[in-house]
Amino acid sequence: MKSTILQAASRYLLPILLLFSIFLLLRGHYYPGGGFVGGLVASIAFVLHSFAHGTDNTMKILRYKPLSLIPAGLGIAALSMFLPVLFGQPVMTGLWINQPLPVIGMVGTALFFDLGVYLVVVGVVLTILFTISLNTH
Amino acid sequence: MTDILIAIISTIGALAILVASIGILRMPDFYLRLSVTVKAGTLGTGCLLACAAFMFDDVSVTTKTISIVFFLILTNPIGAHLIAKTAYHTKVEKWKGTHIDDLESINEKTETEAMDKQE
Amino acid sequence: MLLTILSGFLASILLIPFGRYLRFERGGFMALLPALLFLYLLSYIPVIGRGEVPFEHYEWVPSLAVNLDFKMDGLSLLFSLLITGIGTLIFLYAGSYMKGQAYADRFYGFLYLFMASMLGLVLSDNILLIFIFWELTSISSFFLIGFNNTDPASRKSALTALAVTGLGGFFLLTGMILMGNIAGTNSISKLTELAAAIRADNLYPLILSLVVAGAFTKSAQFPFHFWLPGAMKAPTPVSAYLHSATMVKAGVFLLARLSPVLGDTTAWSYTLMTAGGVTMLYAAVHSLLRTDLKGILAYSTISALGVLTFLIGLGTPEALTAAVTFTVVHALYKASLFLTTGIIDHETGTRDISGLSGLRKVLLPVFFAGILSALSSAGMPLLFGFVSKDLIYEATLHAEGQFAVFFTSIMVLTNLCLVAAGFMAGIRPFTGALPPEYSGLHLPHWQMWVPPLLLAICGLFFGVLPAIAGGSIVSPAVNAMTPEETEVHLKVWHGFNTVLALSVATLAAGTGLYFLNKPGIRKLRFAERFENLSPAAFSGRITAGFTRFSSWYTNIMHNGFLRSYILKIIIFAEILLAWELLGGGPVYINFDRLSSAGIYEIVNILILILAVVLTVTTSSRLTAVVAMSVVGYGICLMFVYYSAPDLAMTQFTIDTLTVVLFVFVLFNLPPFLNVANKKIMTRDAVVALAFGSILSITALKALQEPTETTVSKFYSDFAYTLAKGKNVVNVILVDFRGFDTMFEIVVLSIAALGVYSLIKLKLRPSEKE
Amino acid sequence: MTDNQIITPVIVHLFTAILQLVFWRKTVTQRILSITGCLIGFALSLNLFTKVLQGGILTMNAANWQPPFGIVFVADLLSSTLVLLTSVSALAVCIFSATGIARSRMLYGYFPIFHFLVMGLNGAFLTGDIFNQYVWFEVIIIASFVLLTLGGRKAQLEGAVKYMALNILASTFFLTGIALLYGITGTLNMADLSQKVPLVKDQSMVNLISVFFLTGFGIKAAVFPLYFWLPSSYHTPPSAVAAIFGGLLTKVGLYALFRFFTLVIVPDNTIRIILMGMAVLTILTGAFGAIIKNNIRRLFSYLIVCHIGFIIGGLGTYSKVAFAGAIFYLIHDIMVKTNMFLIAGLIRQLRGTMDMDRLGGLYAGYPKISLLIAIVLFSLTGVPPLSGFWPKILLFSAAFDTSNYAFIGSLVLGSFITLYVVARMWSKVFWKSAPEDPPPANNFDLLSPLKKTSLVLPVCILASSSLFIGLNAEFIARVADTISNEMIDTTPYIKAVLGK
Amino acid sequence: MELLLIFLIGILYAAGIYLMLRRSMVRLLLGIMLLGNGCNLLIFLLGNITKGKPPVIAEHAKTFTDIYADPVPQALILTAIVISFGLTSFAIVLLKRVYLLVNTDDLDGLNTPEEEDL
Amino acid sequence: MVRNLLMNILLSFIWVALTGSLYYSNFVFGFLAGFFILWVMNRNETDQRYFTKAPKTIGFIFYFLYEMIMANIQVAYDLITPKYFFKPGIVRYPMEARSDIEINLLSTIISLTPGTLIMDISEDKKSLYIHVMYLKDKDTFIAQIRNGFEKRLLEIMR
Amino acid sequence: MSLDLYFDYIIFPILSASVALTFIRLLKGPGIVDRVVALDLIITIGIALITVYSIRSEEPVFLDIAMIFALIAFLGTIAFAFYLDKRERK
Ligand code: NA
Ligand code: NA
Repeated sequence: MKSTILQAASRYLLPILLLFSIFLLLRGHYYPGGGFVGGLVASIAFVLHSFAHGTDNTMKILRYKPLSLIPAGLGIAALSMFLPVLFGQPVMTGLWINQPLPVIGMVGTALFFDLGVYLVVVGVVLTILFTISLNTH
Repeated sequence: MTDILIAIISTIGALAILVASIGILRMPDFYLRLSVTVKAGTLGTGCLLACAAFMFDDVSVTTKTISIVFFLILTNPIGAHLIAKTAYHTKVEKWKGTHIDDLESINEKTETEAMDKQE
Repeated sequence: MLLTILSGFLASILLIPFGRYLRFERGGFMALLPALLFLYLLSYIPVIGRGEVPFEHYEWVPSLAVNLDFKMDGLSLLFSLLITGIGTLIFLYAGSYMKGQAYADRFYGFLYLFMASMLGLVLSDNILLIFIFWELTSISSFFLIGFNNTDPASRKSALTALAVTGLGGFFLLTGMILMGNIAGTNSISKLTELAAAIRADNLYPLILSLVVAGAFTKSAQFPFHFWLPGAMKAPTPVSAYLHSATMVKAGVFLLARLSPVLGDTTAWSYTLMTAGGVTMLYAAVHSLLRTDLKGILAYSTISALGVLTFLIGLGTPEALTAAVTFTVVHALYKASLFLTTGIIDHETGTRDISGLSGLRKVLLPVFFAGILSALSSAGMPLLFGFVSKDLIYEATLHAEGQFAVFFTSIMVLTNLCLVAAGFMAGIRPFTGALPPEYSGLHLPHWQMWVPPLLLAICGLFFGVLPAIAGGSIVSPAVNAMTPEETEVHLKVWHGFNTVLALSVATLAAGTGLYFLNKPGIRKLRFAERFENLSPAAFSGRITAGFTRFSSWYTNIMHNGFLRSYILKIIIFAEILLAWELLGGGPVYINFDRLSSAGIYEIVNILILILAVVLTVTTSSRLTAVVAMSVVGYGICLMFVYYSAPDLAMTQFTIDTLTVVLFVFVLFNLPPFLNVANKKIMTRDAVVALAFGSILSITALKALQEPTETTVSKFYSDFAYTLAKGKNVVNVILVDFRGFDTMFEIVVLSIAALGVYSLIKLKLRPSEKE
Repeated sequence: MTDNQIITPVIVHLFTAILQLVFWRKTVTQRILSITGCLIGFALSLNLFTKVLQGGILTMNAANWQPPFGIVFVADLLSSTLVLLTSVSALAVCIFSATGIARSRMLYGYFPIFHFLVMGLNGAFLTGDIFNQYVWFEVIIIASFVLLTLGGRKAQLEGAVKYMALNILASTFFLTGIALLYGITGTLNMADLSQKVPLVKDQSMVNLISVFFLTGFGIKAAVFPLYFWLPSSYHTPPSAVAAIFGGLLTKVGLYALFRFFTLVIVPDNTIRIILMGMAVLTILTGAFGAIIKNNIRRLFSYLIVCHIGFIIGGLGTYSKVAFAGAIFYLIHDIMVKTNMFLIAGLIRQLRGTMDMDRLGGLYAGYPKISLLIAIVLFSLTGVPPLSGFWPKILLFSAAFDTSNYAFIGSLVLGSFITLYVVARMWSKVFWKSAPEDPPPANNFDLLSPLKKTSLVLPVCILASSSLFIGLNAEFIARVADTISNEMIDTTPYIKAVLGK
Repeated sequence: MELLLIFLIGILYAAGIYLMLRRSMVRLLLGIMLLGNGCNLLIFLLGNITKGKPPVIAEHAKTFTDIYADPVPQALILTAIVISFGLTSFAIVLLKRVYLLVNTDDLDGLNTPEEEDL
Repeated sequence: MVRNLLMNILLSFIWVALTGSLYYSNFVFGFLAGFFILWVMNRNETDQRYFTKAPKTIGFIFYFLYEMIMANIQVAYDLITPKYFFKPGIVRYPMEARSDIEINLLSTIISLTPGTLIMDISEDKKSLYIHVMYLKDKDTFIAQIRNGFEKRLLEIMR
Repeated sequence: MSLDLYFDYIIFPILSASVALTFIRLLKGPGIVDRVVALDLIITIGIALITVYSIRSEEPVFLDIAMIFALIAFLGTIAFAFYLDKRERK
């Protein structure tokens, strides 16, 4: 289904939604948000794009298969979970950089963990939806 | 002063929403319902968001409300447009009072073209 | 003793898998091991004679009171000598009998396995250890009966034998464990000391019936006897060894072994004597109706086992002496008869006695073996059988009061049939005219005819000099069973008395019966007419009925309809919950703990409920999806109202995505199935609403419980100070309970992979697994 | 005291799976990774097991938060034993999969999901937090869904729908129970719950909650009348998958039942009686089903159900001896049931079918493999002195101690029918001559020696484990005894977790 | 308010179960989703609901100064929601695949007779 | 033009930073002040678009709000009273807007006004099909849009 | 009359009534598009409710939820439109 209006709108909605998703991701530790919602919003951005332009075109923007985001995200999350072991701490213990960074605030393994969650969620949602839409239409 | 302003704006907003809901219930056909609801809804919500901005009197909240309104304005018409278009394509009935339909002729034309092509 | 047993196991473990690398023509050398063991065991005779009871103890599973306790008393010695002695001859015989057979190596392996298990069984002093070996004999028997595994009848017989003895085995196990539990020990020696307590226990009848059931199945007592004739499908050495001389006697052995523990009660005597009496008579009559040599022998074996059971049940020292003697006698002549039968079968290719005659002309030594054994079985004086028959009659005649006559008469009847049966098996094939087709027969390899002849000669030897057997073997064995010292003197001649008269009468009448009884197809038919009433047919009907019931039950329960499964599960939970609710007393509501409701909440909940109802009732799939989204969004608003912004966000996005997903998937689905059956719908509605109500009440009860907030307070207090976050929910998710989150994204990932494979993976036809 | 090595059996499978996702569609790499991962996992869990056996309960406070505030992982003897058995099964199955699984399935993520499943199992055994256990259960469920449907044959999907619906129902019961439990105690840590549950004012609430857990775990453990998903689905996936299912999936439910009803809530009489009734009926149901099935895997499925009854009966009897018996049986059962399905797969490789009527002649054709299989079959039937025999002594004893004759009767019947159907199967599959029109055989004989080994070696591994269990029954009995002690007296567990 | 919520939860469970007892696969799915929602609400309810006080620590504070909603049930529900999303999406796709094979929405069509086994 | 906008925003932030109070009124004041300064500074530049368009934009927003409220009132009145006064119809409206962004803005605005709804865009992106609630006369309506929203919009955009 | 009371007794009831009315349309249909539009309006009113609730409870945090609503609610509508269109074409 082609709609010029939707196509045009998705062109600026995509960056807005992506920006918004990063915003949600980064602020999760302080305000409502976090990796899940962030990831969901990001994937919705791409889903919207695929509605407007077709999944093939969205895949081109993504460049990599969304499936590959899953190991990436899992890896980041797992590593940030596992990193404390190298410092002799139990798995999952929070490690923090002492000084807060501007905008982001305190940076620690929790943030990387959330980033992993974010990537996995994007990978998962897009894999599911795009696989369906590419193989049934 | 602010309180009165807020009271007025919020009343407008709430009433607009009420209008929208009455509209969706009372309007005789789908297009008319859609026509009323999306805008009245957006207006009402916008007003209430404005109230929130006044109420909290905080840049972060104001930017938030502005962006919400912005998003609403951005997205609601698109949804409305798409569903209207679909409804038309799926031949959802128009009210009997609908007296002009420029789209009908266009669609018929494309349909016959498509049929020609098939043949 | 351990080594004695282990050697056999070792040999079998090596032979079964690796035997085929051991190329040999005749397996006669296999007899070396049993022979050595026999000789070694002979060395125990003087030891036992001195009244010593050698004992060995090795720890195995002390926690379960299963230890390798072995005891060599008279009974064990008797049986172990039989096992190894007859075993030697059987192996020798089999070496030729199985010549050229494929898998003969495996055959020896199983035979060794059997021999070792049997030795273990008779040497054990631990009831559970006995059971272990008991089961191993069943298993090895299974493999041996089914050795000709391409023959359906053979397989069926093996299965029947295993089923019957296996079932008995489980009864036995149960009885053994119960006995061990009551006494607090599994050692037979200790159990004997505690015998009085065991017999006095309330559970004694149960123990008795379980143990006896086990013994009866193994020893083919009526009504469990029917597997034994079928077991004759096994190669003849097996029939001779397992199903006449040794394994079937395991049950008898067990009864003998446990008679000091469980015996000497009316229940014990009645059970054993009834079963034994019925068995011996029933089987003896049956043996006359058979035409198949092995069939005759099988039924006469059953009958003999009945005699043994009967005698053990009788339980007097005389009866036990008779039993022990008869065990040896029977082992000797029955093994011999089986082996001669095997030779006949091997040479002529048939076992049907109606077609066999005059074979003495070609198989003379075999004839000698046959006639000697048959006469021994008939109780001809100067043969060992005579001695035992004397003892048996003596025992029955000395039974208490009015029973003596009754017991003696059934015993005479039985014996009379057995005489005839023995003659049919041991004499008939050899007498008369030789059919021309058998005139070219040759005597088989000496390894085949020497063993039966040797066994028969043994019978002659002990018949002439019974005191040798009596002093060295029978007496210690009897003494192992009786608490008091019993003097046993086996004599050829007791003088003229009732017993002698009975013996002679039996022999004469039996001989007469032999000449009168012409087994033929007509008699077989006659016997078959009663087949419907036989335990075999009965068990067949039970099996069939059981299978039908199983089939019916399984199909009712697991009927393929998901909704019926769910219904069963829900009803199950409902009944339990309702039960617990009713038991929990009245539910009260503490209104102080409840919060007020604003109009927007009430409206929200009402809409939610209506949306749920719409989801349930709508006949349009799309409407259901829309209604479902309303439910989701409504819940989302609840989350907002009750201070859960993160939840609201997530619920909302996920709900929206679910709609997208549904829409992606739905559009080429078939129409919504609407099968309306008012009755079923009402039933389901009642079940569902009942569950909902129960759940609501449960939730209400839970709400009354004061809230414990230590954990959530900890999170809230330290979210910022220790975990450096202010959104406590997020801090919980990525830190306090980060593990949940880590693996929930794994769940998501797997789901995505699953969807990917579900849609894209198409197996090639060649890919089966 | 917090010890990272508790979690290593979980982590190693997680990283293996992630690595395999990185090497998506590289089947050779995946196979190597899988076997390496399983070997390391085995070594780690063996290490954990010995540590726990010698030194007692170990705990790890995830993220360094004191229990009951953080998620705690606890390795007591029960969990470390199960983790060890899981590793053995996993190792065997992954070696078998290297040849036994179609390449297409590998291309679509068979191995990573397999490792996720094993990870989930280990996690479920090790966690000391009830909600975290829910998460592990979900990992297990979704991984098993995917493995069950992987390949998308009709039978697979049919089984999967039922499997899915009933398992989700089970999760719902579980989660409802957690909600109620949190509602009345405010905690999720099992040790903490153990202390707080007795303090609940309205004890009838506790009984109600236990029903939810009973139903939820009961479905997963496949007990009567909640077992339906099992015979609906176990005969459908590839045998390697069925092996891990048959060996471990229901066992996780059993584990949860044991853990929950010994540590968290001590069941009231009603629940015990119900458990006992369920046990008896489970045994009978399994036995009845097994008698009429002609397909090897359907037969095995019902045997699984039957033997679950044995174990549940041990729980229902609720005595130290009964626990020991049940745990011993559980240990034996994991090894044997995994192997049974591998054997089914092997037979399938040899003859291309699992229908007993169309099978035959294996004894003549593959004597050594047949004898190997015979050992397993005898272990299954509990022929002494193989592994299945010993626990029965304990179970019978325990049943006699409580005068539970229904249980004894069903144990006898169940054991007997197991023996019978297995012997019948032996007769039909191995003894009987191959039928005239054999189904097109998979070309086992054409496989390379390496591939043949990879199909037979796992059966050997598991068979020798069974032999080990049978012949070292004393060792296992001691382990089972220690575990049953842990169950009867939970103070060491609580002390190890909460430090008080 | 709690009473209303309890009522709603009961309805959600009842509706979920009722739908799962139907023959249609789509209804089965909807039932599962309703049950999931009911379960989440139950967790929420039993964590003691608090109005208008999200568990977010104020800008300049280090801990809560006011009452706040219990964050634990929220975290649990979040996990549960995400998990059920994973399961649901897989189930939805499974439903589609099943349809492609058997061409019906009818669960009763999912009983291949035993002879057609693998 | 963009440079000026950015500059203006920057100035308002500086103002906020200087005063140290982060309330929106302060920001708005900073913005106005910045606008004034920029306007003063740029009086001699050739590109004056920013300074005409900024007020026009604000004017447009108010115009839009006014229209929206009026239209809403009209609909509301119609709804509350039992009788319907509307005469719906679908009209083809030939646009002057050409670029995607212009079309989008126009259609959004038309959509947001009660009584009008974009049904479709022609393939050549030259005309809109608008569903109109109170369609007394087609040409009047087209003229109304052309001289109202579209003209004002294009003034700002171009 | 304070603003709080005004919200409680005027604004909230109006909004609630609106949701209820809209929901009636959703129940009635008749077409699926009507339901979709009703759903869309319900979400919009939801945003309004959240806004008012945020004002009432003095928690700007809730506005974040409204923001997400505003941004992605229309995706559902688009999906339905997409679906109906696809179905029509078939
Ligand atoms: Na979050
Ligand atoms: Na952390």
